[in-house]
Amino acid sequence: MREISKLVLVLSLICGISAAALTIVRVSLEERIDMQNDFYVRGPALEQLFQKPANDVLKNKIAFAIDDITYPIFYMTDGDMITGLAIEAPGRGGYAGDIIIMMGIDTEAEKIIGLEIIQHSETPGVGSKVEKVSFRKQWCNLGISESFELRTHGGIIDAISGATYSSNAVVDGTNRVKSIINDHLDEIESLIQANLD
Amino acid sequence: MDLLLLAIGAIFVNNILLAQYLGNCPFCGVSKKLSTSVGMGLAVIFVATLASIFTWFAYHYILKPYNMEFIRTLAFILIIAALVQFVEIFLKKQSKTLFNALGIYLPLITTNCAVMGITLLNIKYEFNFIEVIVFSAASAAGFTIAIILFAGLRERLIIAPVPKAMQGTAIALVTAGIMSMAFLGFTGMVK
Amino acid sequence: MLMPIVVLWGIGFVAAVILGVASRIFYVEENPRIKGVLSLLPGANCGGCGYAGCNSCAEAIVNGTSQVNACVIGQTEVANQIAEYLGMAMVDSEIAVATRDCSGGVRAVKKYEYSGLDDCRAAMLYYNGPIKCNRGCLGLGTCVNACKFGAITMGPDNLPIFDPERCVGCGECVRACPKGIISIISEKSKILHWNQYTECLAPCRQKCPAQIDIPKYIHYIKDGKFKEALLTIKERNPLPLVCGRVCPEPCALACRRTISDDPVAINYLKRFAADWEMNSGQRLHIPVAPASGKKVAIVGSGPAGLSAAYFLCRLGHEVTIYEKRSQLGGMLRYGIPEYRLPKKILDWEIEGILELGITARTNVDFGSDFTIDFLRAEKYDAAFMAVGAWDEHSLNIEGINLNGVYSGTNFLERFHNNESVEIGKNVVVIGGGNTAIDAARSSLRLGAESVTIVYRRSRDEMPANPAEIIAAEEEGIEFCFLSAPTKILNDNNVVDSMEILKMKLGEPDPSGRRRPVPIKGSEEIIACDMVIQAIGQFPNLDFLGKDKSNILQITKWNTINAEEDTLQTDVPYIFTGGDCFTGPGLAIEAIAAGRYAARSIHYYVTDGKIPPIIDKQKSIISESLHQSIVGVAPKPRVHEPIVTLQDRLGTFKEVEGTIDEEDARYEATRCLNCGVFCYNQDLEEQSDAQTLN
Amino acid sequence: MSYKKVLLHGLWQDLPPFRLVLGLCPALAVTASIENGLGMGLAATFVLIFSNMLISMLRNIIPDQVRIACFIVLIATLVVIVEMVMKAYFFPLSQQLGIYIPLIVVNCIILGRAEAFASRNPVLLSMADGLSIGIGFTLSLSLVGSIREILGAGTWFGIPLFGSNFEPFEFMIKAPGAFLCLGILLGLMNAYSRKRGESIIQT
Repeated sequence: MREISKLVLVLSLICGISAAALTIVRVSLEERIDMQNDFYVRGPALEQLFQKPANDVLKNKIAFAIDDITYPIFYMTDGDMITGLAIEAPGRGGYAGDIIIMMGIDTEAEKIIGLEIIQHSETPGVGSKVEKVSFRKQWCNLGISESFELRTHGGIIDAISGATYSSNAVVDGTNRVKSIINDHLDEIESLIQANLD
Repeated sequence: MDLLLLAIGAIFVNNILLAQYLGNCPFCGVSKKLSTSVGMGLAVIFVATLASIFTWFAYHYILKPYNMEFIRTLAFILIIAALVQFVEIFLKKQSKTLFNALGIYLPLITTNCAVMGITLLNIKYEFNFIEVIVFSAASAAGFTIAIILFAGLRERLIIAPVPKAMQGTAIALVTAGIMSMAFLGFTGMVK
Repeated sequence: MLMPIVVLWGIGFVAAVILGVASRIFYVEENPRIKGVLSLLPGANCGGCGYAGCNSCAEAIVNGTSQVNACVIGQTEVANQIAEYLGMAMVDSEIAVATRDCSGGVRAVKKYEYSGLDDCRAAMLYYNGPIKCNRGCLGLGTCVNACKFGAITMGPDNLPIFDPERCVGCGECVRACPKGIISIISEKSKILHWNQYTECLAPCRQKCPAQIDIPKYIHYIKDGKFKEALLTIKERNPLPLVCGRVCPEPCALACRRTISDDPVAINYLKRFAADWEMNSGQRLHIPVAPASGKKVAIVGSGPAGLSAAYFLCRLGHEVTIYEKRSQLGGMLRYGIPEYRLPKKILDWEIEGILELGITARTNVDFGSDFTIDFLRAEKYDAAFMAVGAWDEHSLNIEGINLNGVYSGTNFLERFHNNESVEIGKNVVVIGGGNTAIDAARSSLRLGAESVTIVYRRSRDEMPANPAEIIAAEEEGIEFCFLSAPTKILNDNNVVDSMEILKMKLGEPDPSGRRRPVPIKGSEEIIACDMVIQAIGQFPNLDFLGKDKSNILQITKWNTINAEEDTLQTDVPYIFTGGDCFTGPGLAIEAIAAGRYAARSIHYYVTDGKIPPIIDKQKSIISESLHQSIVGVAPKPRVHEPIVTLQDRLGTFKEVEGTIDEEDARYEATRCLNCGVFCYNQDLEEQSDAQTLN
Repeated sequence: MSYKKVLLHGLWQDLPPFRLVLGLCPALAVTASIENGLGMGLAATFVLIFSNMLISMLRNIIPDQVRIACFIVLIATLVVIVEMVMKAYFFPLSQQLGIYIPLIVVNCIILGRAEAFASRNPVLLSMADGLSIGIGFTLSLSLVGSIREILGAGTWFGIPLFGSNFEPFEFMIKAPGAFLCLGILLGLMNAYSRKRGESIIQT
């Protein structure tokens, strides 16, 4: 019995101390990790969408939560006016998990500026073709009120041949962004205003 | 149908040994004899599936809700280590036959990156429970198929007139390379 | 913030509790040695060793199926620790070295007309296994390639040669060889090994009681490798100088050359090798295993005692010999006359055995000076009783107690002790064994005018060595065959003459010799003034009666009772062997018994139980008995130098000499290098060619 | 056991993953470029040094039955720290190394050294051993990474070496290339050792 209690004590103590050490490291690095994540994962996409250095845009960030999903939203302003938004959303139904997309929207022209893929785990060479410009540019300059569907479902988007799942996931992500813009634009704008003040 | 594709993808296209490079230490060590490699392969299927189920629950019901994803590595390895050791102790007492067939390979599995890798991939791909079972069993089956094929090759390889310096692990690695090339042929079979 | 700590602590706690409890509930008894080795192994369970994890690897190491250096992580450091651990637990800690136990000659390779992949295993697969001989080297050298240490080379005769310096005993060659003729053997396992029916054994090797690898040492002599030859002999026989002189060569009877020629002069060769060492002035190094910490007492220092002491010492045990007489050697010293075995030579041989680290205490009589209780008090782990057979059977005839009537052993022993022996003019020796001949020849040398040997059967039935009989005849000893003494007549209590009764040979008795049947009324009187009776010996076990603590049982043949398979007596820690167990026998049989006892004692003191020998070879393997030998031309046998008759008489100078190197190497070429099925016919052509040159 | 010997043994005599055939997974998986190889090697070195240190410090406290579990927890803790530090300061590298960073936990080298060396040697010596094996591992990984990157992509540290006409053998950065490259390197190393007459055990 003594033996077992020593065994239990040592193992659980080591676990506890390890966890404590990890928590401390985690707390002290958390902010930096998030920053790095924004910079390297979203930065390039934001640069593409807004044609501005990533560091200028990254700080303009709000988080909008709806239906248990948190959507990170970046914005561009001209004085007090909001000129553009970049909304990140998960596209469900990919072949290997979610495809995270980011859609840029010109709020004045109510048009889509561009679509970027932030993160995916699709099969290289097949599903990964969603990253290709030829696929993504199909969204450019579409109005935000339009509905996005694959051509096979009667829409206007050409799917990548052999990668219907991946294409569908991207479409799903863009539809989420569209519905947020259509239904909650006011709330988002007020959040941004609050952030600006 | 989706699950079948998932399984085929995990076994052939993304073979855990030859395409993902996981579990290579036992791949080289245990593949010297066909019989040992069969035992090892079956043990990996068993433990990988079991470990995936446990870690999936731990992740989705404890770690994720409390926002503790950062300790998942620690939690997973602890769960795998304890699980494997428990199964070993249990089998040793309860069934000598089963222990001799599978149990003696269990200690190898604690430090087998294939098992740990499968549990991590489960999380990465955000599978649901059924998918986790199918994926982990299929990945481990991929490991088993690869190691059995490889052991067969190696048994014949001893007879081959290999240059002295290349004998042993060196020629085994080259052979594994050629095998992995063959597996490249499956790419694109499942999208 | 606290949550992660609590959760991980919780997982750790639960895991530890489950494991702790499980290890209690599902506890399985395990070999502590496996556990010990496991604790030394790195425990990474990487599988690099080819075993399924450290546990399996530890098991393999303890069971001897894997080497101590199996672990790829641990390397030398861990290997040393394991070796040390196992060494203390007294498992073989010597380095085992690969050897080839069958050559198969050039014959085996000729069986295959094969031009495929240059690999033994491929050749075997192609022909669905070996063609006739299930052993024999194919000579394609797969073992050479298999060796990672460069310890194997292909010799000129297409047989692998092993370099013990480089061999680490990894066993790769054993696994590579499809014919199973390579084995990994340590010095210890060589000593502990006994012939098995499943092995490829030349007939001589089957016949030799000590199981010396005769073809191997002859082969070495042929190549001029006398050191290796002698070491091969000493793996089985610690007394080659003695045996080279006194052994009646049972092996030569089995020599396959006898089918159409004289047998190989095996004993001359053995004597040559042994004398080579003595004359070189330097003793060969005999490997001795690390000390085991076990003590063994040997009672009696005859061939059985010396042999057991030698082998036990080589197995790493601490050995003490207790001897009743003033000098070691037993019957070898006191029973064999100087002219056959010079004492100087015996001394040199015994000295070499003692130098291995054996203590000898002389002039201590078991029973009166020390007892079984004493051995126990001295903390001996085992004892070996090899007291020999020193008592002479006595004829139950009139006048046997007269002055001038001696027993053979007593007679021989007396003048070795420099006791005065008044030798008669006309000496009669009764008996047909070696003792009788020794007594007769000794008497002649001491100045007897005539010596007569009285034997109740004919010359063919005489159990003495044929060579001895011939020598006795040459020296002028008279033989009176088919005669049994009936009474010894006296004149004033001094032997005067002896009455004998003539015999004829009847039906064979159980020993196969024909029974002598007296012829009525054929009494004769022969004149004599001294009678030596040497009609057979038996062990003198009176000392057992003196020892109050004795619990040893005695058989109805007046020998010590013991298990035949283990030589273990009724007292588990006491073993016996040699003449006191079997009754009088040959020196080489006693030497064999010494090693057999050493094996049993070794297992008894280390493991506590003695494993039986599986498929132990007891009789000649029937396949090895050939009717004819094809292609072998007769080839004259060498003769050893013999001292001329004039020089022999009156002195105890050694009669037989040792052959010289040239003769030895020639005689070695007469060996057919036999296996069970095969023998080397081709050797003939080669040696003929050599002779022509 | 001298410091010099301990410090040097990981560089040739026990060079992982060639002499010590351990840690093959990272050696194969992350060596598509030298940058990744170097990063992985350094991460493993860091973990090795400190895991050896911690285990050597705690070697007398840890009970035998839970030895492996305790070692793994300690190693895993270090690995997670490395993972977080990498994310915070070398984000692109951490993205490329992906799940192979957490898999350092099950890298046999680390547990192997912990067991074979740290659990029976004093702290400083154990750290020296970790450093030696770690540097050896880093060098090996960098070498394999260099070869595969140069041949497979025509670049080194991302710098193009051969101009635009060079058609890289893409095969080298895929899985088969990794196996082949490692096998041939091991063969060359064996050949060299044999030539020098070193007594080596080719596994």
